[in-house]
Amino acid sequence: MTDVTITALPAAPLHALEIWSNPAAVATRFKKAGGFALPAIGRSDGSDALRLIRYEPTVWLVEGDVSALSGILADDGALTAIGGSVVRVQLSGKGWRTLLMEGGVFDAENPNFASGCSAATIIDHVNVRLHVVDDDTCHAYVPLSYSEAMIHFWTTAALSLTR
Amino acid sequence: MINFSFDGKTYQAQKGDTLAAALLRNGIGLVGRSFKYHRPRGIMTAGVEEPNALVTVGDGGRTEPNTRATDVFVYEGLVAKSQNRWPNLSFDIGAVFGLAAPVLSAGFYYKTFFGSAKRWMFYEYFIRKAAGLGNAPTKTDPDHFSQRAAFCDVLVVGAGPAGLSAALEAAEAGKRVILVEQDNILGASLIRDGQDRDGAWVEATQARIRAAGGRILSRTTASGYWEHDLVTLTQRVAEPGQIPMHGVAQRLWHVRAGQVILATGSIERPMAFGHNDRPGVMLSQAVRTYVRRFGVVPGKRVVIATNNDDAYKTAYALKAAGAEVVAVLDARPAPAGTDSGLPVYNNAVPLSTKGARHCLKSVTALVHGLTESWDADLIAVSGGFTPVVHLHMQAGGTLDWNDAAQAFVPAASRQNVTTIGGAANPDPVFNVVPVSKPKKSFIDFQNDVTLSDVDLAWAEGYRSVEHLKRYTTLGMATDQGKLSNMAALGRLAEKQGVAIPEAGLTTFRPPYTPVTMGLLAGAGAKDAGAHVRRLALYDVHAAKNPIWQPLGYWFRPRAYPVGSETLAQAAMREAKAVRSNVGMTDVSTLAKFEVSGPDASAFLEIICATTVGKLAVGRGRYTFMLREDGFVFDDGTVWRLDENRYLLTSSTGGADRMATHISYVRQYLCPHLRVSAVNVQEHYAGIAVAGPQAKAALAALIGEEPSRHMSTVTAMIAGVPVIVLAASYSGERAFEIYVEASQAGPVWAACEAEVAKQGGALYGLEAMEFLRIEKGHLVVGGEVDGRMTPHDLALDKMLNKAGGYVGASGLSRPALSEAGRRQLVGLEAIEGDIPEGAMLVTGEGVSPQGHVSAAAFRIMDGGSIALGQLTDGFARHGEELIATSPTRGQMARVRVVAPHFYDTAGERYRD
Amino acid sequence: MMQFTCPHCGPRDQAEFIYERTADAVVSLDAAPEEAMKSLFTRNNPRGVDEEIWRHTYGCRAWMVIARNRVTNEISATRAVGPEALP
Amino acid sequence: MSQYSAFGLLRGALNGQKHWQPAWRDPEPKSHYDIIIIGGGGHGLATAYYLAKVHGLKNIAVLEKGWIGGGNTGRNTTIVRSNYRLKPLHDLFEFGLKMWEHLSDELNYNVMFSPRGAMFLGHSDADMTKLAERGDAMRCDGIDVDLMTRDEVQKLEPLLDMSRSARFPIEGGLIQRRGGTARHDAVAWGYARGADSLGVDIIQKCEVTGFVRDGDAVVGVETTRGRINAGRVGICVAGHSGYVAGLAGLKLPVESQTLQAMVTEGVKPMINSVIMSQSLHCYISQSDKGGIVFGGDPDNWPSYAQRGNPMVMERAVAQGLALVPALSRLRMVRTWSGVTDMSFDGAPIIGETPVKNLFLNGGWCYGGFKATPASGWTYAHTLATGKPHALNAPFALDRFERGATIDETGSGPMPNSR
Repeated sequence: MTDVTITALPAAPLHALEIWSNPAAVATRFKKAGGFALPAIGRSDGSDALRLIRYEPTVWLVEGDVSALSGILADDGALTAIGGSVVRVQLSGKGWRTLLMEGGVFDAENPNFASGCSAATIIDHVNVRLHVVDDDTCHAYVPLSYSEAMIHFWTTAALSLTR
Repeated sequence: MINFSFDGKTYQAQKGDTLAAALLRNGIGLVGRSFKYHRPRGIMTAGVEEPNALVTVGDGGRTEPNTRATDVFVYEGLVAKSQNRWPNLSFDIGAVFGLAAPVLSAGFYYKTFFGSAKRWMFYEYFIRKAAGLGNAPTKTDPDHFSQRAAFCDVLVVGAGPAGLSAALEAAEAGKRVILVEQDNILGASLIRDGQDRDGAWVEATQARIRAAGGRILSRTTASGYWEHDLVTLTQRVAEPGQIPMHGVAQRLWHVRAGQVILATGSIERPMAFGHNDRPGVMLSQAVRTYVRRFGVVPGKRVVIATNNDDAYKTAYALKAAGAEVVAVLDARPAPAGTDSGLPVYNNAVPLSTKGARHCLKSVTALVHGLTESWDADLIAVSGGFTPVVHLHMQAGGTLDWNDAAQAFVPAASRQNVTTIGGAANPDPVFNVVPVSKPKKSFIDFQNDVTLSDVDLAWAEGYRSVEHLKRYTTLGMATDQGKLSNMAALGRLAEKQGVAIPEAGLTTFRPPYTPVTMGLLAGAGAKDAGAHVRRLALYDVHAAKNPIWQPLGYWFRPRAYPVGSETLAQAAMREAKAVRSNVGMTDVSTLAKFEVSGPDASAFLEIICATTVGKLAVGRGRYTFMLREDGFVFDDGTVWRLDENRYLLTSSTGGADRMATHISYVRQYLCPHLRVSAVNVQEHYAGIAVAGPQAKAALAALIGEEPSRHMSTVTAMIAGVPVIVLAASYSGERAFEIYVEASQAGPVWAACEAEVAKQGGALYGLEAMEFLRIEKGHLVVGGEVDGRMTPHDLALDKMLNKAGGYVGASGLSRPALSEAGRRQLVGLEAIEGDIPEGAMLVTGEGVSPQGHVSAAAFRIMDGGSIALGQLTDGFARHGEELIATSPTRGQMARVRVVAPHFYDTAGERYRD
Repeated sequence: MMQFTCPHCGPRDQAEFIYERTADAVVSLDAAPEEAMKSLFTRNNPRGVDEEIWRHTYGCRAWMVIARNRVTNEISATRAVGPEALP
Repeated sequence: MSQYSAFGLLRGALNGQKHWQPAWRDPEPKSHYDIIIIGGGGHGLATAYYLAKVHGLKNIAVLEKGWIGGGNTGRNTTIVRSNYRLKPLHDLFEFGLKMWEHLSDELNYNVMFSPRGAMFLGHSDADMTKLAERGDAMRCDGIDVDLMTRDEVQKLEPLLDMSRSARFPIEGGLIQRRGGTARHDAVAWGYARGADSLGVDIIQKCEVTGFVRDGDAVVGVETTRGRINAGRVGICVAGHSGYVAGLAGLKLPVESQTLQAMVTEGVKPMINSVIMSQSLHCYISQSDKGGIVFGGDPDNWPSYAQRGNPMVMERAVAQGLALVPALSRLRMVRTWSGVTDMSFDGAPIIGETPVKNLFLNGGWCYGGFKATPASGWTYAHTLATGKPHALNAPFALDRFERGATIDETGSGPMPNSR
């Protein structure tokens, strides 16, 4: 019946990159150094080595090696490690969109919410950040302390998914 | 054939039968008893408006009382029981209330049962036993209830001809469409009226809607229309009492729609006449539904009473099915068009019925002013049509009066909702003023409200429609007034001598039909919607089988008993280990914020009421925060990790509040500051190591000389980078070790091994509480209760003299520095143990002057001590008081002292 | 349950937002004490439109000012607040 | 006024109950009253009743924009109790609770006050200590209340989930046995009938649209039925206090928020007391008709919409079901919402305003119903004498600027953080 598999991914370094001044200048410096632009809100960009996902107006979630970023930020922003706060949960299979509607309020069934899109929302009372990897995969960034409850919720809900 | 049981007897139903259809098929006329007078009742309708045929369906934890027999589809093994009767449905002792009806008029209970409250409770006991309908289950519900969100461009409610067409059009125009239908099949009036005889059109339309990407939800009721075009749908995945296939009994949909189209049709109205409530009195369209859809003919000799054309269709359907239509009582003065071949009487209205408990025997009517009677076993009634405007009104819409139809129809709405089909254009009717005996003319069938009850309410001054409803209980039954509201309004208008629209209208609120509580709770029923927050080191603790303690949504180890130790014994052993040797504990849940940027100091001096910027790099200090009204609301420590980088800690319980406060100040009040304040509460797991041997233990762990008290260094433990804060809550030399949560396991293990090597122990929250009370440290939620100023807590000397912090203005209000305030004190027992939470009094019968906020025992020396709040307490050191807890029968004589019982000079922190 | 149009995220369900206070209740850090207490302790509380501060707590965490009619819940304007941000 | 009694009902059985008089008159407003009370809810009607009964005033009017008892009096969960931690609160509510015990006789109108016990559940040792602290504070001030063990709680309410593995396990409770519920509409109607019989004019469908000023004093009101002069005017419109006070140019420490409640279909008796919780914000009782009455948190954002909200409702139901799982298959049949005056310390505001002759009674948050008799009694004293009553003195409007707030939960000035 179900077409979604729920897997907790191993811990990975994650950082919050915040820009507090001269955002345009930082963006220019970043593009020059990194080869891609700082993604817009609700979007991600980069590669497996360095991916930026934007959920907030002035903060990017950075996955990967941040060693080059401090120089780019200079005095206009800072990096803060947050990887310990988050459990990355992979939802794979065609059913991930339907699964995310369970206990949710965000339109994950919207076809425009596609690969490279991101959104933060609340699911079953828990603040969850979503990142669409591809048509069959969505990553959810779940607060560590709620990850157990969230995985349990999704596992239970997946059993009863019907159209 | 499908087997089901009713009141213990097994019957057979046809596939597709509702329970009502199946009961009628088996010739069962008496199905329930009314609420107040226990009058025998049968099946009146074929829909969700059914007021009479309420049964309890299912058993065990799936028992659903008050289920409308018209709104449950029979499945194999369905168990139904009648309710509100004793000893049985046919012979119900409660029917004596009917004999007392002349006394039990509307609101009779307001006029009697005087005397003391206890005396009322005596009467009330019997009233409560007689009231209610079914019995609630006592077992736990075994099923799940799902809640799911959906979004669409167009939501169509009702899959009759209008709804189906609208959904098809929208879907084929490329819109995201959801079509909902409360029935288990689509078509609505098409099925009842046999217009789509083989179902071909409905079938084809459904297929086209689906092909165009539309979602069709049958057995789903749009029950609430909320703000901004949010509609809640309740979907019966399994029938009441049925074991669900995938564990989910029902699903609650929260649908956000771009546009809502209501094709909800109308509900047929009964007529008010004498004994219009007995089995055998049915609504005309219901009769037609049973005949056409279910192939059940509910009567052999039928009288039809109508004020409109629609009921003639019922007459033809009955005739075609072989029943005899003995009379069509048409209230309208002139014959309706061509010869119908029916025994039509114009200017004819029903007056009364006769019958037995289970059935109808005859109908009396007034025909052209003369009384006439017919033997009949069924009267099919059509008093007109009430458009289903509930959702439109819930959406904040207004109504217009349609005089031809004698009905309210949808008018404007501030939400994006339109009504189409019969709900917008009800059939014209002829207005009939009831002429029969008001005492036996029921308008609210379930609650037994008659026309004479309305008359009485009017006479007593309960004249607004809301007063009327509340005084008579009209419309308050499980059918929510679907059949009764218009009749009551009509009578009210008649009394007032005005037209119905001037008499008023009650507002419809959700739900349209009753909604199962378990469905509203969803997954939250299991944990109150409050998931437990799990510690990063949960597995490590769980393996030691500690006593757990809730703290906010967290559960933390309270103590780690060894052998047969009690909580108190374990906690005292743990505390002693800290005082005499070394202990370690998990402090991961503390709120933590990393604050960076050139303006970090300035920002923190807004959040904290103490100075921050003067801290040298690598140093930390105690700090506290004020609310804008000047009261202390949290405390913690602040550490300068780098020139432009700080770590701020604050209480666990206040973590979310502090996160919001910091964000508000940062984003709203100080957007110009060059600062980043990141919540790292969960990023870092925290381990505190405390005690005289803590320094040695830490030295062994990090391989270097640990930093001095209130200093911080970074180091490696078990190959993992950590931040070490030399801070103490216990009063001993202590260190808080912070490590990225995902790598906390090995660091904990290394610490635990080292502590064990030193002969130390793990300690939990209980020991921590003992330690901090003895030391006189504050706890948020205890001494810091949101009503204390820095001065009350003796923290005023630490206030930033330069001001500029949140709360400085509030603090300047006069009452915050007047005499007579509660102030922080220490208490030591002279006699007895001090009960936590006890009141501080100067003698018996005197109002308390304070209370005990936290109580403990001196760890090494014994003796009961406590912290408390006492009026003008600073000036009362040495005074003797009583700490009394009358609710627990505990009391202690105490002496007021300074709130520090241990190492007041702070020598234990020094190396 | 309302729907707000977050200036950063677009239309989102109210469940993602938390109400903080009205815009007239903001106590600026440099306000004189009397002025500060007036802001803190008195409200227009109109039976009509007022400006309210909400936070998209479970979304982008940004603060915003929403002009909302307290009777009809009609939202007439939404404005972002906070530090300068890239689009 | 025709006396209500069982005998009267029996007599009515013979005459079709036709002998009853209207419970109150429907008078035209006079041009002048000594005291005008704005708001025909329970509090306003009680105030009028006690002004006439206790203070002997004759020329009083209650002006109601709609129909009496149609505001929060008719939109609450009917709970009556006095178990507050802080002295000014428990003293005021206890004064009221004692009045409830004789209210039906006092008014010759059965308000169905049913002292079935108001019980707060504790879910941890910390909860139990907090409950003991509250209980001790009350007991020391002479108000009876008892701690309950787990077993006692279970005996009183067998359907509570008493398992140790429950998310919010039940460790015990604090019960005020004299607390319970009353029939909300009857309170308004009873006071109205009583006040009317003492000569008070209850004027429905009469909305106040402005105040008539003479210098810095109020001397009357403008209404939809014309100008009415008054010696003193008392606002008593909780939920809309901000709006009405605004007509006099006042800004209050009040934010109006929606509080919703709901009731299930009737079932045979299953809940015996009023169940509340120290950790969860839901309250559960069973009405005489058998419906389970359910309430939760206010919406936590400002609103005059008098409309419910599924999010808040679902949260309250989830909490209730976690406590009483047997409620799962009952059906919620009706919801209602009131507009509450959320004050900035959670306590009511009663007393003078900066405008001469204008008085205020409001800010009841979501706890005003139980105070009806006490509110009316003390407000009548204030309106009659122009001075605070000992019990309402702590609740003066100026306490906010002075800093003398009465903050039961210690959560500060933002109503939404309470």
